[in-house]
Amino acid sequence: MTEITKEIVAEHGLSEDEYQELLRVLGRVPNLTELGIFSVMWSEHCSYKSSKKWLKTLPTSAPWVICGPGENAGVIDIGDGQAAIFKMESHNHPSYIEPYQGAATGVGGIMRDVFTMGARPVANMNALRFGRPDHPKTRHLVSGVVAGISGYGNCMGVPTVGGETNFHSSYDGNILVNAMTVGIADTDKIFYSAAAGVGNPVVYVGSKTGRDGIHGATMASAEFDDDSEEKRPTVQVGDPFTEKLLLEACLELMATDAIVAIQDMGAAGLTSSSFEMADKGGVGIELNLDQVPMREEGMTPYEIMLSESQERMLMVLKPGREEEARRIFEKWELDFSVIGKVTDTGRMVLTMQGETVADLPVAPLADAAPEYDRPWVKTPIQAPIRGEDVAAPNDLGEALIKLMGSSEIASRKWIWEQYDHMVMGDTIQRPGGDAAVVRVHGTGKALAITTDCTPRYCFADPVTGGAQAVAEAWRNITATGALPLAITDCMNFGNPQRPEIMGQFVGCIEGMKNACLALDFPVISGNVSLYNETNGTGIHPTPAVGGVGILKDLAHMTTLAFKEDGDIVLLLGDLTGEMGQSLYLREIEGREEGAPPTVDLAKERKYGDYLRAMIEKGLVTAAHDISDGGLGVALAEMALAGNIGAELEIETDLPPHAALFAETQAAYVITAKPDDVEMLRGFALADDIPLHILGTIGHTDLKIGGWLTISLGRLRDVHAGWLPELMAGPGSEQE
Amino acid sequence: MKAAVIVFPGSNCDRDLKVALAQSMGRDPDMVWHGDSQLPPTDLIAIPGGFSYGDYLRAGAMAANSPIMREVVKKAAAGTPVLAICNGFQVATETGMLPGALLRNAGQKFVCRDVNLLITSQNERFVGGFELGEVVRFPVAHHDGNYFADTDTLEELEAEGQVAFKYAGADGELTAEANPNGSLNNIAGIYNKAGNVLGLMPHPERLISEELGGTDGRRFFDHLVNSIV
Amino acid sequence: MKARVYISLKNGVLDPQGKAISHALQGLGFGNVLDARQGKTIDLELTGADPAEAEAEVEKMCQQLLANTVIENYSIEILD
Amino acid sequence: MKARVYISLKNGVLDPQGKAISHALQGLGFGNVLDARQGKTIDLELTGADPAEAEAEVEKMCQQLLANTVIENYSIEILD
Ligand SMILES: Nc1ncnc2c1ncn2[C@@H]1O[C@H](COP(=O)(O)OP(=O)(O)O)[C@@H](O)[C@H]1O
Ligand SMILES: [Mg+2]
Repeated sequence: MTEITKEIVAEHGLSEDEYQELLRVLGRVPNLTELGIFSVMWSEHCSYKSSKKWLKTLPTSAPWVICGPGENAGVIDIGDGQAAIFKMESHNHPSYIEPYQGAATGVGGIMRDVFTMGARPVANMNALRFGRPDHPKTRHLVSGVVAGISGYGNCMGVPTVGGETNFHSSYDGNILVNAMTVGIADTDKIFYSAAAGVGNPVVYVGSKTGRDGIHGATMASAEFDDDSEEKRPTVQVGDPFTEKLLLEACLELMATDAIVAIQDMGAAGLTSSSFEMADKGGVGIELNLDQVPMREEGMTPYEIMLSESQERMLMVLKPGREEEARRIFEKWELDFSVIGKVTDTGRMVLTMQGETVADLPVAPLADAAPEYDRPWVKTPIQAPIRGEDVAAPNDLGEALIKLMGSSEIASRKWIWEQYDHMVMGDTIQRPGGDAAVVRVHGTGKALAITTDCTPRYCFADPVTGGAQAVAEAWRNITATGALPLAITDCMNFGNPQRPEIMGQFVGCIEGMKNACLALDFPVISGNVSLYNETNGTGIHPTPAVGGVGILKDLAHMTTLAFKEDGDIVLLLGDLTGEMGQSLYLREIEGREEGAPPTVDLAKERKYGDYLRAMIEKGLVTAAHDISDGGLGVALAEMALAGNIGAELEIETDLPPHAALFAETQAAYVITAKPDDVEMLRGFALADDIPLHILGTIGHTDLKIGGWLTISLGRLRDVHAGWLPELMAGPGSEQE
Repeated sequence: MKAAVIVFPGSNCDRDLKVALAQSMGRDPDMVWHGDSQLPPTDLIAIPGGFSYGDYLRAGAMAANSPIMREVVKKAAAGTPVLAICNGFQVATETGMLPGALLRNAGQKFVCRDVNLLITSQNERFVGGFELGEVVRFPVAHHDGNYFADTDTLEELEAEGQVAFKYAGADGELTAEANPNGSLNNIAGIYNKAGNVLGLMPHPERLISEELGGTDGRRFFDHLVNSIV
Repeated sequence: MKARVYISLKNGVLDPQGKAISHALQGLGFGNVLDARQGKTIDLELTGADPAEAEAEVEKMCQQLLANTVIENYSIEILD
Repeated sequence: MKARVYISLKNGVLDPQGKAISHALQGLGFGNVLDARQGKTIDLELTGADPAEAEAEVEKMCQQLLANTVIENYSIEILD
């Protein structure tokens, strides 16, 4: 028996206080397996010990929310007896170590979260943050991550329909890979994780358990292992084929009524899945570890409980339904094993080879999980930068060209062409627009899906940045004509034990909360990833937001592409000329400074609701919100998407570069048929909504009177060229 | 008319193909499990896209050895029309129903996008709905679509009119840029000698309505169904 | 008993992976690389103790599944 | 000069391809297959005539590009 020393406790990431608490709960010294289980349960990842206090402040309910945070994924009602189930999750660290497998298993993990709840995944998204483009590792990481997402998602046959990609030096040593999955289920066929029914069988299905990803504990356990083979891999390898089988088998079993509860084995594998199921159900669980299907010989209880092997699920079945379930899993050539039963003891009892190897109280262990109120300081706010404070460029046209070919704005086609974004036959808006639109199979309605966050805003002003992330997601959904319903989030931050970082977290949450409330856009699921630091430098705070909305009728949908010669271009909203944190400032002036643009949530709501109503009336032929790069970039993107130019005139008191490139919030560019403009203006006037005519669509140049004239060809070259050129350099080869 | 869609573990365009066929046929095709050794009576066998057996070892290799494929090969030899799309095409070459092989894309990457295809031979049953020399648009989505055959086979394919589709520019020009995967002679799809088996990498079932962005696929299936009935 | 199967592309079959690898190596400054070809190995763990029998079995496996003889060559090595 | 690099997954790393191959072989009636692991080979054609130098160069190539040392092992053979 291994003696539990201070070093072993420390290697398990438990603080002195936490270990004392453990002793109190348990009433004795734990054995190594028990210590491993505690360390996992009380890790930041599983216990949310630094973030819980603040996460609780986010709004999570609305009449259409069926299940908020706390389950594997959140659930909303989308009408007609159907629900959308979705969540976003990070796989940052593994993706940095091994980009292909790290990203692939991230995708696999998030899909399991969604189909565990009874949904068929219908769309994947990915929010990626890489270091500066010329960092020596960037190409390798981009190519590996994209190939990994592609490799897993494509094989699963779930379309990857969108995402976002940023490059910034703050991610040089710590990239972010956030994956989101959206699924659809019937509202009366949603599955939860609370175990119930004393005596019911606990069943393991999927892949066998190997020594995959036994994390920080690796060293500790290696020391106590007699056959010290080679150093164990801490990276898991994904097997998308097995996951595809697992998906089909689970959905087949879910069509019966044999399942009482189900939970995927994600991070912390069998430990967290079994504890969560027992804790939620207020029951005990007894597991016989000899029955766990194993890939390798001589695995210890410690290894079995902490393994992060992928493509596995744990279920509680109704009594007597084992054989029926077994037949389904065997048909799909998957392992199936009854490994235990539900008990009324409130304890988790693990046995192996006739011996009790762990015996832990479930509720006390869960209840005693640490929760910290970490000290935090408010992020100092910088002064706004107005147009007048910024020198005018020599040439407005060249400035726009530079922005269109910059790392933040350039087309991501190189990425999404590697993703099968059409499989399942319901992708109505492919990547490249504001939000992806995916039809609900067999109906005339659709989901609009987007991910958004502008980390440089969050870094400059977390409260504004947090609100902006939510507002932009809401706008992107609105721009398609859809009604935004709810969000998931992935809170990526640095070390929470540093008060400045904790202050960023607290600020972002506050901003998000304000926006969610103002926009009726609750948080229904999410994930927190802390300690994203290298050498003491944290990443930009990155609260990635994944939004979902509903289009009740596909007949009323818009895209951002300019449609037809003669359509009128209008600006919905006001140009504020706020230049702080703009890409213009960064790309043209080389400055990352100032306060980010103001987020006026009342205006967001009002202007967005107006736009949606106008789209529904059929008065809008194209719509695109203003974000990175401002009005100029928005216009250029619409022209490129439609392959038609425009002749425009912008009347403003602002300096031209501020009018064109300030990243004004709560604003859209829309187009309409000439005959409909009066109606649009009438509705706008009645609601006191600013709507300005900018000009007319036509020809092959983007022409802004007195300011610039650029051919679409030139715009397309820089916009389309940047990423392929970057990736053509060395280091980007794929396996 | 009756059609059968073969389903392997890892198939993932089976539903899409079913929807496309049903739209044109007015009834659902039969979905046939790879482990079955019998095909229901059918006028058309369709092998869908996806990643049968994860595309492990070689794309299509394991599926080619499944019990149902023995039956499919027999039926094809007896003249039943077979439509093999994407992974289905890979399976068909692995069984020997179609000559050549599909290698890793020249660009190494999975590629998903619309491509233009030149109709390069007249096969009334499969492409009678299009003109010879017409350019149609279907999407591709594959990692291993780089068509290879030895020189003799290639010459024979061309000479016998067995090349069904070639990747082309919008104006029908056969350029390297139009070729998404490095296929020899820009080949996107081929027939067997008898002309009753068509294998192609692009996915006609993905463009079957205006909502989805195009209807060339719809035209393809409508004609196929009409010509078989 | 252990057997190893080597599978390589036939001469004359374009090897995109090999090409990418040599290109990448040259890009990394390995100017001495003239060409690269990628192949695969499959290591099999077999029951039985007769090497000749094992080889015959593995030969059958190659023909039926492991290699695609349209494009690939294979060779078999019985390891112990 | 020719060199061959063998790349295989480290022990304990899941090998989905190998798993599927052994499964498929068993399904085809090769009951004697206990396990399969898939690896790859890279055959390099190099300039220069010094085997020791070549090996040192290939070693660098493996570290920098050819092998993913997080999950893979490699070995080098100089063929002539
Ligand atoms: N990693 C990615 N995967 C797939 N699509 C992406 C990715 N990154 C960006 N995109 C797509 O590129 C387009 C532009 O992205 P972005 O500039 O973030 O849009 P917006 O400013 O409207 O939020 C969107 O359609 C988005 O879905
Ligand atoms: Mg947008």
